[in-house]
Amino acid sequence: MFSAFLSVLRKELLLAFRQKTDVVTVLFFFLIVSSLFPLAVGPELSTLKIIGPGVIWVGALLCSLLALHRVFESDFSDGSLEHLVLSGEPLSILVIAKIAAHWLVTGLPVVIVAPLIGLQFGLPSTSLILLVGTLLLGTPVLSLIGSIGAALTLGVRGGAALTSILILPFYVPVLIFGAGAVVADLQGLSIDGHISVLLASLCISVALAPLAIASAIKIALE
Amino acid sequence: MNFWQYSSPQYFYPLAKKMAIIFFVLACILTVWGLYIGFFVAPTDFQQGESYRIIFIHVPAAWMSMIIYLVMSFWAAIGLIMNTRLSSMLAQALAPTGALMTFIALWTGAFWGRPTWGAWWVWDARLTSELILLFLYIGYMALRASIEDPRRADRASAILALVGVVNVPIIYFSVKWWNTLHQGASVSFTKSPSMATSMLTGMLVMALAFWMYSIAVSLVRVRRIIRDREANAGWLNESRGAS
Amino acid sequence: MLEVKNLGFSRGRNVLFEALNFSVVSNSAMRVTGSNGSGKTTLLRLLAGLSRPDQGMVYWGGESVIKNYSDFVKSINFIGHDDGLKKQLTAAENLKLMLPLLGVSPSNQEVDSALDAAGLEYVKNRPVMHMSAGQKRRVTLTRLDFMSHRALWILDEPFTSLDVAAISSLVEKLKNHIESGGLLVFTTHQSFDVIPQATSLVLD
Amino acid sequence: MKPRYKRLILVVVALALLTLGATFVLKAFRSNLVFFYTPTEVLAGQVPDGQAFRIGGMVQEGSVGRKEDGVTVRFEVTDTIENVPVQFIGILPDLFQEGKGVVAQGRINAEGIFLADQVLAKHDENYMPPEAAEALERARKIKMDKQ
Repeated sequence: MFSAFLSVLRKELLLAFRQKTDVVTVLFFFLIVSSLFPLAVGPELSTLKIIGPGVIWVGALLCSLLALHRVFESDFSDGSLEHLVLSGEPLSILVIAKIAAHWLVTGLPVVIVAPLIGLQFGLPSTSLILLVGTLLLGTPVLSLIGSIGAALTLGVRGGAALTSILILPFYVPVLIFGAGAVVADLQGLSIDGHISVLLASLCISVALAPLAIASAIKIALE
Repeated sequence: MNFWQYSSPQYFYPLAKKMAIIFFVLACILTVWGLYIGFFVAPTDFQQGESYRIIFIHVPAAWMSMIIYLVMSFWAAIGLIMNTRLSSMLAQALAPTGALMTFIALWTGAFWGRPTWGAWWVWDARLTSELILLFLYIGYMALRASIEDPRRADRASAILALVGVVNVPIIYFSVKWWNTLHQGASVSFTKSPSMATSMLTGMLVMALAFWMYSIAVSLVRVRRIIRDREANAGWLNESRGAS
Repeated sequence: MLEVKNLGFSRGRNVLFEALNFSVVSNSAMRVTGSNGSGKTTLLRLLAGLSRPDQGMVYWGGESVIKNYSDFVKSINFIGHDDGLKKQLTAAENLKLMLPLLGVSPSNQEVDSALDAAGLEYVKNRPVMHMSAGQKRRVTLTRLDFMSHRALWILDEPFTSLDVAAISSLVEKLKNHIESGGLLVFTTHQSFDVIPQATSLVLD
Repeated sequence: MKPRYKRLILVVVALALLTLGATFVLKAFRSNLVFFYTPTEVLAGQVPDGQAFRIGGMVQEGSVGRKEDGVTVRFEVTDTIENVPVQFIGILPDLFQEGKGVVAQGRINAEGIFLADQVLAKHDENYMPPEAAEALERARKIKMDKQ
């Protein structure tokens, strides 16, 4: 079980390494989208400081959405997805390996770049640390929930747009509490509640999302 | 009579027609009765005046929006686990009515909020989670519509519906869990209703009317779905003359 | 023994087959033929437990393949329409990362020599996207060398895109498998009887 | 490892994660994720400094008054323990009444006056005819007089 998990993880990472442009595209998308807001809203730092955490979180959310359709789509069309089922190992474990790899190459870079964009919005250093922290907790949840949508729409026409419709409602709590934590901290409020919600959604989505994804994949393969 | 035979579309199809007619008639009677109580019998409210009367539409619609989602997920799950066609069709038939109820609840809520709270819309937990419910219904219907193979559509949308079930308790309990602008529940299982009797009667009659309407319209819809999906099964052409 | 009892499957309104019954025993092979869209691939996917039948069931050693799936897959070799090769990776990388998932972990030398034996020594370190269809098919078929011990081989169009030499070497491999007690189910468009001892199932 | 054991391990891990998730959910409910703050919280400094927030409570009886300009309204929000003065320019919702619920959005100034941008009336889940409400009110008064 563990060796199968590792071989899936290694394969995904090697593939991402061969296709660096995909990773770079997502990252540039994040940078550009987040930089559009100061241009549109105006350069006033007090305004930017308030909208900053929200903008960065929405940017991270859109990046996650942008990268999602790649999680399973190419594996579905070239037959690799069948191999996951034919391995006889629990599909949900292999699914976690794929999502972990996906998060490492699309989610983690965004988390690392986020403080740079936070500086553009004039966020103080404590907020930047908190921003990285909430993104570290929240972006894996986005990848896990998003993969449910990606698996449900495998091989469906208009899959990418459909995935967004299916998944965005489920992103809302993560967005509210992720960005909310940073804003609350900026206002000198307690953030225990926000962090608890993020941790709870991480635990619950790690436990349940792979099951939903595994059954969605089996349905798509039939 | 074998009760289980009605789990097959073939036997359910004619039964659904008879039931739909009965439920439609009941819905009409109850609506007239409920609206009569609501607008002529129930007194003016001591704090909200006449504007509270929107409660006779708003509360039943909001209840139905959540109940229909639960029922829809239940049938979808049965369809997924037991592989029974009719239950998936029922889930499919319920979704548009659920979306309509959610929409009505949001819309009448806005019209109620403006005169009482002083705002069409606020981003509090009850309102936001009800809005998400509308999006869930839309997502469910969009997923169904874009998958050609009905069997796959049944099962994929069932998974989506089940994932969305977490939202229903959040909506219902949001007014208890958080300090929301939206008031708490007037009717609950644990305490006696905090409403005047005639107001409560009006609301419950309207809720019953909404139930009847939802059942009737879903039955009509399920008949259309059966017609579409079982078009090549011989029994449909035979029974068409009869029903 | 592979047994199919009362198997039925339909796609949408299109009934592919109904009440299908057959069995394949050790030391024997079955060839599934039929026109395009007759359900050959679907049947093979049902045999491999990748799809669930609408009616009936597939049994392996007397047990339903769906029920004991993780045991069942350990005794089959399924090669489908899609080869599961990643076009950005080389043939050797593909095999080295794919095989552990399927339950065997060959060394680098073993992979290299299997690819050499398949006549791919000059292209084995090229990304798969620069290979011809026949070369890709050969890469896929080398999986059989690593998993030859598995009893039931289910191959979908194994001869497609292969040249004469590759076909005869594959036929040799398949015959060896049958003679050493294996079972084989395959589909083919080829009109000639590549495996003469195979019984024939015609879908229409 | 037998498939049965694998499945068992996975189920145990999933259940452990769900339990952990549930404890975090419960923890979240105990902390204050709120739509509005009460006057006590405001005076204790548990609110955003220099930022907009919402304050909620009852309108203090007899506190509502208008300034000379005729549009500026002043009233006090109370949670029966503490009071916070609120100033608002604009039209109040119909249900705004002394002794009833209110939620105001705005920020607090240096003098400790809450400058509201928006005032929302929060009504409760009680619905009754005016006569019944009067009767209740009379009963309450009598009870209080006796005390």
